[in-house]
Amino acid sequence: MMVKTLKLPEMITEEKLKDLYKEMWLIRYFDEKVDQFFAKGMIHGTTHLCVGQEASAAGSIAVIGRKDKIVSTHRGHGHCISKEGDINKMMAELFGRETGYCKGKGGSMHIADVEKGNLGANGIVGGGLPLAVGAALTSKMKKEDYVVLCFFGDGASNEGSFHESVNLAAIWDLPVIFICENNQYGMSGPVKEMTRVENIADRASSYGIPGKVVDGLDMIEIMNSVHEAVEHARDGKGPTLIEMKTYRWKGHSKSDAKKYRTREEEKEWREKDGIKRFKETLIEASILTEETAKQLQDQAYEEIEEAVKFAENSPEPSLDSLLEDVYA
Amino acid sequence: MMVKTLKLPEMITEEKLKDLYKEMWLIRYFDEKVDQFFAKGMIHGTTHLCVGQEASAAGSIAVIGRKDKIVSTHRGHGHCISKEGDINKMMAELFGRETGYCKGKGGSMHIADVEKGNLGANGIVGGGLPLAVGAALTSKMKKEDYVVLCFFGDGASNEGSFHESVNLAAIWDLPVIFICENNQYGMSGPVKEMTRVENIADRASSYGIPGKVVDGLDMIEIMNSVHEAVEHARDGKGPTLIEMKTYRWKGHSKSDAKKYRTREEEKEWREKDGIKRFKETLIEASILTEETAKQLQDQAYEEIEEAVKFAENSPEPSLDSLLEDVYA
Amino acid sequence: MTTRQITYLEAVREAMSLEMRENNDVFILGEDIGVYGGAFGVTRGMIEEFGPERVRNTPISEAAIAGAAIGSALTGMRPILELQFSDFITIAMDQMVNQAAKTRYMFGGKGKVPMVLRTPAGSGTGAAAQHSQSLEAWMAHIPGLKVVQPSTAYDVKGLLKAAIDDDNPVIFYEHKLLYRTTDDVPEESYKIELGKADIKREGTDVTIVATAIMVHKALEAASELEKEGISVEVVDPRTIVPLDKETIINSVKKTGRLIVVHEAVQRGGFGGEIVSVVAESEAFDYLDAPIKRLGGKAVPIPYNPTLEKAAIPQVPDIIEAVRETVKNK
Amino acid sequence: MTTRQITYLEAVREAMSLEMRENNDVFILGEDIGVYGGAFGVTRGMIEEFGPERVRNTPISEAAIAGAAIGSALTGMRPILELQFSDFITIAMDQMVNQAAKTRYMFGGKGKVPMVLRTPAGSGTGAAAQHSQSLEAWMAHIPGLKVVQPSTAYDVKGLLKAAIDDDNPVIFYEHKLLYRTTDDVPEESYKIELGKADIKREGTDVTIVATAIMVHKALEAASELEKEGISVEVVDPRTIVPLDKETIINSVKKTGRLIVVHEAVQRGGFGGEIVSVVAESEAFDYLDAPIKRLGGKAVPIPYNPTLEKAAIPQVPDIIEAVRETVKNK
Ligand SMILES: Cc1ncc(C[n+]2csc(CCOP(=O)(O)OP(=O)(O)O)c2C)c(N)n1
Ligand SMILES: Cc1ncc(C[n+]2csc(CCOP(=O)(O)OP(=O)(O)O)c2C)c(N)n1
Ligand SMILES: [Mg+2]
Ligand SMILES: [Mg+2]
Repeated sequence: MMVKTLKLPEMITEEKLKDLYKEMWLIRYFDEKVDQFFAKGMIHGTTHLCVGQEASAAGSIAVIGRKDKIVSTHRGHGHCISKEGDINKMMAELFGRETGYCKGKGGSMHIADVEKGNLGANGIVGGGLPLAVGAALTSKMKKEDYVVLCFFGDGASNEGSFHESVNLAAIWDLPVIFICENNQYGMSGPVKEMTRVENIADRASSYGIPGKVVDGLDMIEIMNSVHEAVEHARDGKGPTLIEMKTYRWKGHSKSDAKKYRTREEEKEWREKDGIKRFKETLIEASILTEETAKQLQDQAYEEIEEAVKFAENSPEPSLDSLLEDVYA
Repeated sequence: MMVKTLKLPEMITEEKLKDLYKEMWLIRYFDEKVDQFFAKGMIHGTTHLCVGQEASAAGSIAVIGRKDKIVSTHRGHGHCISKEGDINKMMAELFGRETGYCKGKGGSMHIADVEKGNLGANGIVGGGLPLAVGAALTSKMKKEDYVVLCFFGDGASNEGSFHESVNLAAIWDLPVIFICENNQYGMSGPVKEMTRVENIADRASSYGIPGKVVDGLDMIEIMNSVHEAVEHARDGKGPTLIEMKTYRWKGHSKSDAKKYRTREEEKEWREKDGIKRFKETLIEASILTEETAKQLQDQAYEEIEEAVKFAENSPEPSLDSLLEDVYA
Repeated sequence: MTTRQITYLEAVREAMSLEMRENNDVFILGEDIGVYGGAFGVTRGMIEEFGPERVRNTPISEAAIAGAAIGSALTGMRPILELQFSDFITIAMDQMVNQAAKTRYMFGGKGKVPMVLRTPAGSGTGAAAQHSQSLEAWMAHIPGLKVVQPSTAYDVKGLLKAAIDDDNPVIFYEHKLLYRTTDDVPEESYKIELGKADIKREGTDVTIVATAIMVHKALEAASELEKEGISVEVVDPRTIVPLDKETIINSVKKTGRLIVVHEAVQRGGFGGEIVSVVAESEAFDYLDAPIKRLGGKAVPIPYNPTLEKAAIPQVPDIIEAVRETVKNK
Repeated sequence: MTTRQITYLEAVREAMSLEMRENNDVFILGEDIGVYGGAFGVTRGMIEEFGPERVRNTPISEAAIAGAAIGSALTGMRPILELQFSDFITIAMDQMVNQAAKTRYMFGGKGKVPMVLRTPAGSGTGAAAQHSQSLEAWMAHIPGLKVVQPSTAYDVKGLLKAAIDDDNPVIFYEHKLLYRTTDDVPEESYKIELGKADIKREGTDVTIVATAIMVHKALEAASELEKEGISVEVVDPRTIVPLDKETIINSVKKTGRLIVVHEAVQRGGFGGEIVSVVAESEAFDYLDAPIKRLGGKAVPIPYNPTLEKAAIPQVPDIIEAVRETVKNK
């Protein structure tokens, strides 16, 4: 059913909106779970949680299709889930199991689902942008007509790779949408101290492409803006730079005393919770009721619990696998 | 004597204007000479000539002082000469002699004069920008109050190092003036195809700093613009990005059929010759006469001839020197 | 097969052109490779045949163009990236090392990156410290990359085809001073498997393992030494990753003596790997003299031509090293 | 001298703080080194003491911050650059290799670049392929750079002072898993000359040259092997450039056997250099067994902790290698 009361891209049906609501909870519960496991020392390594940032992942990816691709970041669980990621494989990967996305070799920072068009998280800040350009180049050269959503952070926008990549995509009119998830900080560096510009999106003018600032907690605005950029790209007009103002609720990674920000600031942002807001919008538009909302949220919780069981019951990789997969 | 009829920064006296006129000829004759030697195979390696671009070097450096510094490029003979470079040592370096700036170890792309504040040409496109930021950081931290003029090309403005460096200088309010000598091409890549922006200077907005487009063949405009940027920097307000529209008359380097541009275009630009224009301005302002102009030009020619003699009569470096100077 | 003499440079171009005619997924990107023909003229004429979509002039953005190659390879193309000078890998290092080389492994065996990074290496042109390096040892240290160093036009053509056909990122080093050298090269397409050394000259007294331009210097030295009755075997690994250990070890077992020669700085160069492979092998027991390496001096490449030559091994150095190695023969 | 037990991490901080108190030209720059205290907490508390001018938080711009360090060094400062993970040198490579290392030589002996790039290296934290590498061999290959790999808190403090005092660019590798290890360290400032190896344990049957964390694994192996009556000498070069060849060669002449152990990937690792230095030296004639290297497997570092450990040499591997080497003793 098409959505009447909300101005939305055509492909966003009422069913899709409900799915998205659940998806946002999947993302949140996934990362909450991961947080607990890390705290308990049950997961090895490090991780970067996107609790609080669910909207930019879910809303952006909602408006692209199966053949379209995404390039993700170190804070990539949400992107992966939204790009039809398999939460069992994701959780298993975090547990380092053979059934994980990367057979336990990659961990949080390297989860990818090439078949589904997720070209992977990336441990290198800014490392994904050049790859997104390449993927978009294939689309153009092979006339495959897919677009690439390239996610990166505010911190990444100060890497040289950002500059080179956006410029290259611009001059070649490539179908990439550069999506800066500006959560106000790098690891600890506040975006306000790390650049002199008001908005990262203002940098679009350096490349002669459109730039947009979007409320990264407003699903409706996100979907419409990304959709517009996608259409622009499909028309052969090249990239758009979209900045989504958002916030990460948790620390940067495993251990973070969050000394670089105040508890008040955290509270303010938490109150703007994108999931809550989306729920209110959907209820107002009579797409959800409190009850169905609760059901979807509970389903999400259940699925994450299942994923944990799947992961826990999965085997460790064999030692032999160490030497495999280096070369194709 | 102060210059009355021309609006110019205070330190630009009539004497200085005459010196500058001669300096422009020094640059041109130097590079014309080098061109001949290369053509004859008398100089080894490669070189990048700035014939046609004299004004941006001479005009920019005219408005800074002895304690101020410059960072140059592969097309750096002009910058070096303008920063009180010793043409004997320069020519000797090109001949690979022991008396050269680098004792014959550097060649054209590595001429530097650290004592005079020339932190060196650079063989890496975009390689100098981060160094300029560092030099400016010293100025700020040690309160040495010098500014750094950082030259680079239009092509270099697509390197990641450009982006990172300008941003870093901006957020730290460092006294660097980024001067893009836009001569319309990289090696062969036309700036119009390599970016979608009209002016490289427009990129200043990505860093929250002033950007200016300057006629790179107009000495008066160059001096005034750079002077203003220098004052801005000395006031602790940080960097400026200045773009000078100019043109290289010769090919990119030793061998270049110049297939990427038309002879008509070359002719048009040659007609806008910055030296000729400066002469006309100075004659109009009664600072030069045709006669004194001719004298200065001839003196420049003589000095270059002397430099050639110096170079030719200089000894080759000893073989022992090969292993010296790696570590301090 | 019809063969004719063509240059090393022409062999590069021919190999690329043949593949591009065969396979639409193959394309080239790089700085000034269009009408300019590339800094060394390797791609001259190619944009005329293949057009600007398949011979893509890029901005001076080494990180992005490397990434563009990798990303396009990961999604189905087979790009050839021309990096103008091999020294500029310093700017594309993250993309090549942290992305291209590791993607497949990190993804648990999914995805592949079939690309070739072609780049001119070496000194001898007077381009000084930032344009004359031989940095192949860096790349050889990275699991996931393959590294090729052809020494003749014949090898270029066959190895470049193999590199383009390979499903992994391959670094293909072209030596600037070899571009103008000629060789008998078949007109048809052919392939030389990566990982097969070539014995460029057989001999019995000493094995010289030499790479790239040093193969030619070693051969020259060998001809000289023949007059003194010293029989030198010259082994050209052709690819250092994969390395044909077997051919090297067998040669040393035969001759009992080993000299490794490369242009790259000796300290930390790939020569150490070759020495170690032999010292760790059964060939150790056959060694009749200490192994020797000849590599570049521990200096940046200087500009002055005399110093520039002195910075890397030359024929007389090789001759002397051989004489010393065989002195108690 | 008053000594007390402090950690390797504290030794880094203490060495920096002492120098910064002494010399206003010394300052630190890097990502998140301010209130956050750096990714590993090394600079924790320093911004409080020295202020944000001398403990400079930077944007995530590795090329520019490396260049800023170099440029400031060239003009009179003595910067310490904290690179958050040593893998990110891939982004600062041009600045370190083509600029910092070569400036003085290219300029004909003018200018100097007194800077230290400190960076955590190595695997063992589960951070996977892009955050666990040991790339010191790259840097050791470049004339103009010095390369330090301390293994104990005591060495850290003395070597870091030497590095800060040095007028050349020094790459100072800190091993992540050693940060929490403790050692007796004097309170006062002291200096350990770069280029002096340390015999961490004397022995007579076999020499193990080990670097960084492998020093500890070699010592553990040595204790085990002592029980079997095998006497192991453990040499810690501490700095690989300059390399104390003499100490290594003398040790091998004494024991007649050599094993080189490092965490970095064996193929193309610095172990090849050490092997070659010995194989080319007079120690060659003293060798009673083939030399052995133990290095990382030719794979990117995997995430799973069991695989991660298996990717690099462990104590049992060293024990086994020693047993094999001495078997015909
Ligand atoms: C090249 C590089 N530099 C530094 C890091 C360490 N690091 C990991 S995430 C991060 C912060 C990134 O900030 P941002 O891009 O804003 O993303 P966010 O973490 O806020 O999502 C840093 C500094 C890295 N992984 N890669
Ligand atoms: C990193 C790097 N990439 C490529 C080159 C080869 N190269 C030397 S000069 C040049 C063109 C530079 O263009 P621009 O910055 O506009 O300066 P111009 O030569 O026009 O003065 C190129 C591509 C290089 N030296 N360094
Ligand atoms: Mg952020
Ligand atoms: Mg230009």
